Amino acid sequence: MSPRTVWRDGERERTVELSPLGGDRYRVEVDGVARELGVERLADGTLRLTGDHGSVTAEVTAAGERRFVRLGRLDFVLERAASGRRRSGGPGGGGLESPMPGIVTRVLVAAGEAVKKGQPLLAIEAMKMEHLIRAPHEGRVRRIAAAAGEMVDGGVPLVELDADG
Amino acid sequence: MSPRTVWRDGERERTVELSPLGGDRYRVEVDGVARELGVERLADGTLRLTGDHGSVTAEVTAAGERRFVRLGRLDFVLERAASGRRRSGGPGGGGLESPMPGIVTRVLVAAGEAVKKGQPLLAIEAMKMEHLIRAPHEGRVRRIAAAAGEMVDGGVPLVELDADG
Amino acid sequence: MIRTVFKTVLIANRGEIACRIAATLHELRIRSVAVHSEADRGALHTRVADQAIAIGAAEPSASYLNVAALIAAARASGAEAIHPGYGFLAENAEFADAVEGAGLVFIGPTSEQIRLMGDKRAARALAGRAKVPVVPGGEGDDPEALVRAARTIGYPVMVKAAFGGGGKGMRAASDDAALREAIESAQHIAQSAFGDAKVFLERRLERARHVEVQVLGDGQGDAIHLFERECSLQRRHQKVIEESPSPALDEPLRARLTAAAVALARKARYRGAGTVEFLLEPDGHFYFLEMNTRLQVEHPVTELVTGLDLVRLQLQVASEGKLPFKQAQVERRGHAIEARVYAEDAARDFLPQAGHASRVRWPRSPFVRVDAGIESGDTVPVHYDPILAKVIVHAGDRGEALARLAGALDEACVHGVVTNLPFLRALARSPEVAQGAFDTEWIEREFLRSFAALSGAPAPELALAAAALAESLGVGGARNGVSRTRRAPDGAGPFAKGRWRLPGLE
Amino acid sequence: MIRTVFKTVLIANRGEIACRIAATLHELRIRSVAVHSEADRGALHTRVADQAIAIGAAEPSASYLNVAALIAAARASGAEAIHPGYGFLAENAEFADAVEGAGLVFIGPTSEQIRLMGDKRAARALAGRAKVPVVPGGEGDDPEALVRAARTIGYPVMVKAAFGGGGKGMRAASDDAALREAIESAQHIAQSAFGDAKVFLERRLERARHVEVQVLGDGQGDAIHLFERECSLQRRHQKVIEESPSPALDEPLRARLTAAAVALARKARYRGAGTVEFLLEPDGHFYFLEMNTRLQVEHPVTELVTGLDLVRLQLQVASEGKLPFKQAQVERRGHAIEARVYAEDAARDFLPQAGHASRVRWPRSPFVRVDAGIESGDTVPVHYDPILAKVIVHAGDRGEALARLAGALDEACVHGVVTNLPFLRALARSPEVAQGAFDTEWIEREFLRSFAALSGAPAPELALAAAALAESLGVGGARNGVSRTRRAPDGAGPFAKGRWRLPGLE
Repeated sequence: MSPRTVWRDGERERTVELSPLGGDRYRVEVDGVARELGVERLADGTLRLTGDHGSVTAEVTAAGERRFVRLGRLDFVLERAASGRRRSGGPGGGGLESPMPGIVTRVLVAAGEAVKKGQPLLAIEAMKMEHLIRAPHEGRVRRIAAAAGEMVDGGVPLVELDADG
Repeated sequence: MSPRTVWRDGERERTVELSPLGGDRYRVEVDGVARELGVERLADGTLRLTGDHGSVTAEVTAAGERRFVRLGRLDFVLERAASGRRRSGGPGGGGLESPMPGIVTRVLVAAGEAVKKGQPLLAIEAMKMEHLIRAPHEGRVRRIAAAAGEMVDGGVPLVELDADG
Repeated sequence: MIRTVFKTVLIANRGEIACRIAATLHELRIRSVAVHSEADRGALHTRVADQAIAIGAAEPSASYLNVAALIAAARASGAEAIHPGYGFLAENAEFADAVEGAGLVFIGPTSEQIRLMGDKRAARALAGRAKVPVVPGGEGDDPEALVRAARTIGYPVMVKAAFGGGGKGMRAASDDAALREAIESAQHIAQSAFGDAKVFLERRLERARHVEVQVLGDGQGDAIHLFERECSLQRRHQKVIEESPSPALDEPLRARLTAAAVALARKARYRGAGTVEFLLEPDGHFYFLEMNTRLQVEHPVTELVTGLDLVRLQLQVASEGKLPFKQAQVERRGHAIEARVYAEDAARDFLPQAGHASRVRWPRSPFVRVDAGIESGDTVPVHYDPILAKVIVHAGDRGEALARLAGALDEACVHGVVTNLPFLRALARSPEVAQGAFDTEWIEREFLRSFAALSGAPAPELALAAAALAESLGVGGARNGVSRTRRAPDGAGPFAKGRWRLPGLE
Repeated sequence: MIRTVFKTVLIANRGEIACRIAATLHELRIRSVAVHSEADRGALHTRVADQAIAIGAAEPSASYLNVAALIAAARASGAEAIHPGYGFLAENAEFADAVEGAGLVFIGPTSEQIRLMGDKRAARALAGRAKVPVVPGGEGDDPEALVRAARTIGYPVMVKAAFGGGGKGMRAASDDAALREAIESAQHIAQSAFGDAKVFLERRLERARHVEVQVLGDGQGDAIHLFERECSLQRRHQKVIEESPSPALDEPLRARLTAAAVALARKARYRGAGTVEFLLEPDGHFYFLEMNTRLQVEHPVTELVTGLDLVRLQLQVASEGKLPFKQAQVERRGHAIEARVYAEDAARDFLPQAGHASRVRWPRSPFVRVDAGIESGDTVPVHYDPILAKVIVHAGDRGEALARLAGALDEACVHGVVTNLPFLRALARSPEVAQGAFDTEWIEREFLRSFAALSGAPAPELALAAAALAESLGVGGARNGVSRTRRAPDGAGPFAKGRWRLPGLE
């Protein structure tokens, strides 16, 4: 358990360090910049954060690694990251995980097959929209981890691809 | 733990006996009359009860001994009773419990004082309305269990009254 | 889009009205500042506002009636104006003075106007000068003078506190002896409740309706009306269901009634939104009752029929000092009805209720509006007015509106705190309400009896079954009190299929 | 109060539209029967109905498109009529036939009318006979005949599937070669999506708006209109925000457009509620696009400006076979706007989202209506249309309505499933939307870029702080991942007060 947590905010990686100051006071350091905040828990799991000039309610809801954060009337979605490690399925990864929960409708390649960069590997459908998973680079399919008709969650590995053609 | 439960429904006392029949089927006997019901738990704690000709959703919320029951669009409030025992504060009791949560505003008698039937003993206020607790019979105040300014829950004993004048 | 001079407004209230005011402020991009007592820490009105400030202990006198704390909160938050809502300090002239004295804007009339209308005898006198009929009555500090006046105007009469309101301290009397007793009692109550023992007399009107007119004045002598509200469905002088238009007015009578209200508002050079209350006799005669110098609880019915946002209009008048449109531009459409959801047990003499409202669901249907002060999980404290929410509907005509109201009330669900919803549902479906055949005493004179019969009926077996099953399955927060492994007796016991009432299952 | 012949109506749909239909049924005291797939067991639409019947597996083909199961459910529940909602089987002539064949009433037009309007070429021909202008175009099964037609009407052209809809299989082409390719592709998609490869051509209109007219026909040749809806704010032919009235029409143009729609509905002897869609060029020319023979997603804006309940009107026409009022009795008031809340991640190419919506709060303000299909704790399944709710506002004028919409969208909160709420909020506050200066391609051509810049901005530090604090305190369902006992470093580390953005705190 480390007091330092790492978060993904869109393309960014951001860090938070919390230090309780006693009572309901916390020193909170975000990306190296610190503030003191009062933190009050309201009955329904809402937090009231108090700064120098007022307070704002914050509602945080976890869904897997995702955190839905509402500050007053502003909404943000963050992702909890293990310190330093990036998830392979994010924009920085190879795109071979399911980008959304859905149903695999078509498997377009077979294990062992050589594929070109951009070649469709697999189709996943959710809410009447089809999304193609394409090869991020030239390579050879090592493994197909899903079958047509299968329902998958978001972020699940679907295809493993070796870099060598 | 008995499969037989006793409930207060207004002035009435009613009994329910449950017998699981396996799967989601139950035999339910209310006041000696039995039916078979299918019982399905929905995600939010709602029950779907299925009879011979359809199903209805039931939402039950406990608040102390009270049960708020919503059947489709009909609402009922029942009270869980220990088998056979009646609460003293109910319509059958002496009325010397707080009838509602509120603030004791005035204590009008002292311990040891003789009181007439109907005499105001204590005033309790909630939501800008004052309610007088009156002596249900002639008698002598044994004990006053609340002080002016005190906040009390509903059903809390406030005054003990001996029957002999 | 209106441009007010206000960037931040403090709402000196709680519950549904504070939430409702915050909604308009947010829409106008004005920062809203909520205040709260210790008992309201985390309450809905503090969550919907842009900022929340603690102002004192749970007792109203320490918080929502605490003028110094409210002014301090306004200063700390940088608010330029204070909206008082209704109740609490909304009609307190000293508060209005204190607000203006602190250099802030009081969103409401001038303190002089509050003071004038707070003195019911002065208000009656003003109405007389505006040629608005008042109930025949009498004044005087000497009880015997009042008795003589009663003989002149004719018994029965009502004794009312000069600085009272809401029916408090009001007494009826049918002869001299009863009147003398009533005066003494009313003076006593008036002294303790309003700090002034003065009382006055009015002839008691039989089977009268309560019809009020929403007015809006610019504070410089111009005023317009936003039509009437019918508020005769009352229990102990507390309104339960209100509507607009009134089923008791035809167009000529509506024209005379609204003209009288506007005449009074003009005579008072009234500023902002106010309500002129009248008693209407079955024969069509109407009499000025009093003027409320605040936003009314029942303002939404006026909003729905006119399409206007009254809080927005209050802000506009407070900000610009003029009316944003002319009388001819105010049109009404259809029929609106409001039902007040109170935390009170209608089956047990309307005892007020409090506690944890663990499951709350308000209706959400076309043409249904709900102004609510609580959501699931909120607490209803014992210290304040028991109003939880208002269910308001709009429809093409009165019959449709009543059907819509009944449907919406069915959809509403509050678990954890007993409410008057069963009472409201019964009212919305009662034939007398459908016919519009009621006066201010009809609920107590007739309806309560039929409601008692209804609420005393046993719950259907299925409700008992649900309660027991929920406990057995451990849902809804009840302990598991039933063994789940016990086998069913083989054909044993009485089994008379068909003897249960099974709503929805047969 | 209308008296329909129906005592029980089955709703052959799910989500927000099933809930909305149930509300009107309940108000009219008609029993509502919901149907649900395995994935929708316990869904909101099953909870608000009087009865819920399981009809099959999660895949639409096994449940909501399963005609036999729907008819069986209607029979089992004793329903006399079926309301199809929108989507699924709402515009399926075979379903309408099957319903009527089973002796039930299909709440909608006749199957012949559905069939006629489903064939876009036949609908164009009918419009021509009704003297309603159609987009210049060409037909024919031979690609080369279409190429010749394209040269006559002039490039660019659109290739559309004859039995298509919703933009599926639609292709634009600017020259002969591109057109041949587009025809082949469109035929292929049309064959697989609609079971018929037929396509046709239309001249591509530049910067056109989508304006549609709500009509209501009695099935015997009479029809009226309920004014227009402006639906140009689209992304990939999917409407996002709709409003009424259209900011692009003046009264003479409105009169011509609505008259054209009524002429078409009369020519078709149309029965029930329908929508005649037009493309409107910047110069004011309009062309018939297609007629939708169902209740539209965006019907609430018409309801708010006219004060009429369209589902109720559908039931009345289906029940009585005549129109309940005349054209002159339909009046509009103010301005209404709807925003569709979809489960899609606007910041990530609008990828559809699904999952557990653990915290849902819809706005509840005066003049704000929400038609919602989910509440807190509900699941958004992957199998169906991603629409979660519609936020609809009504106001005196368009500027007020937009401010109200923006405010209402701010109040909406969905946690657990990513929605397009940030996209809708940005749209509602965009200057082009305020000016009404947009066409059907404006969002994709211009707005998406500015939205990307907005959504790519870093979250304020306070949001990160809240996420970390919630985890540390164990609220919101996150694990406690932070030690709570560690001491603060004494003055160590960078501490640059004021460098945080603190919405609400400074």
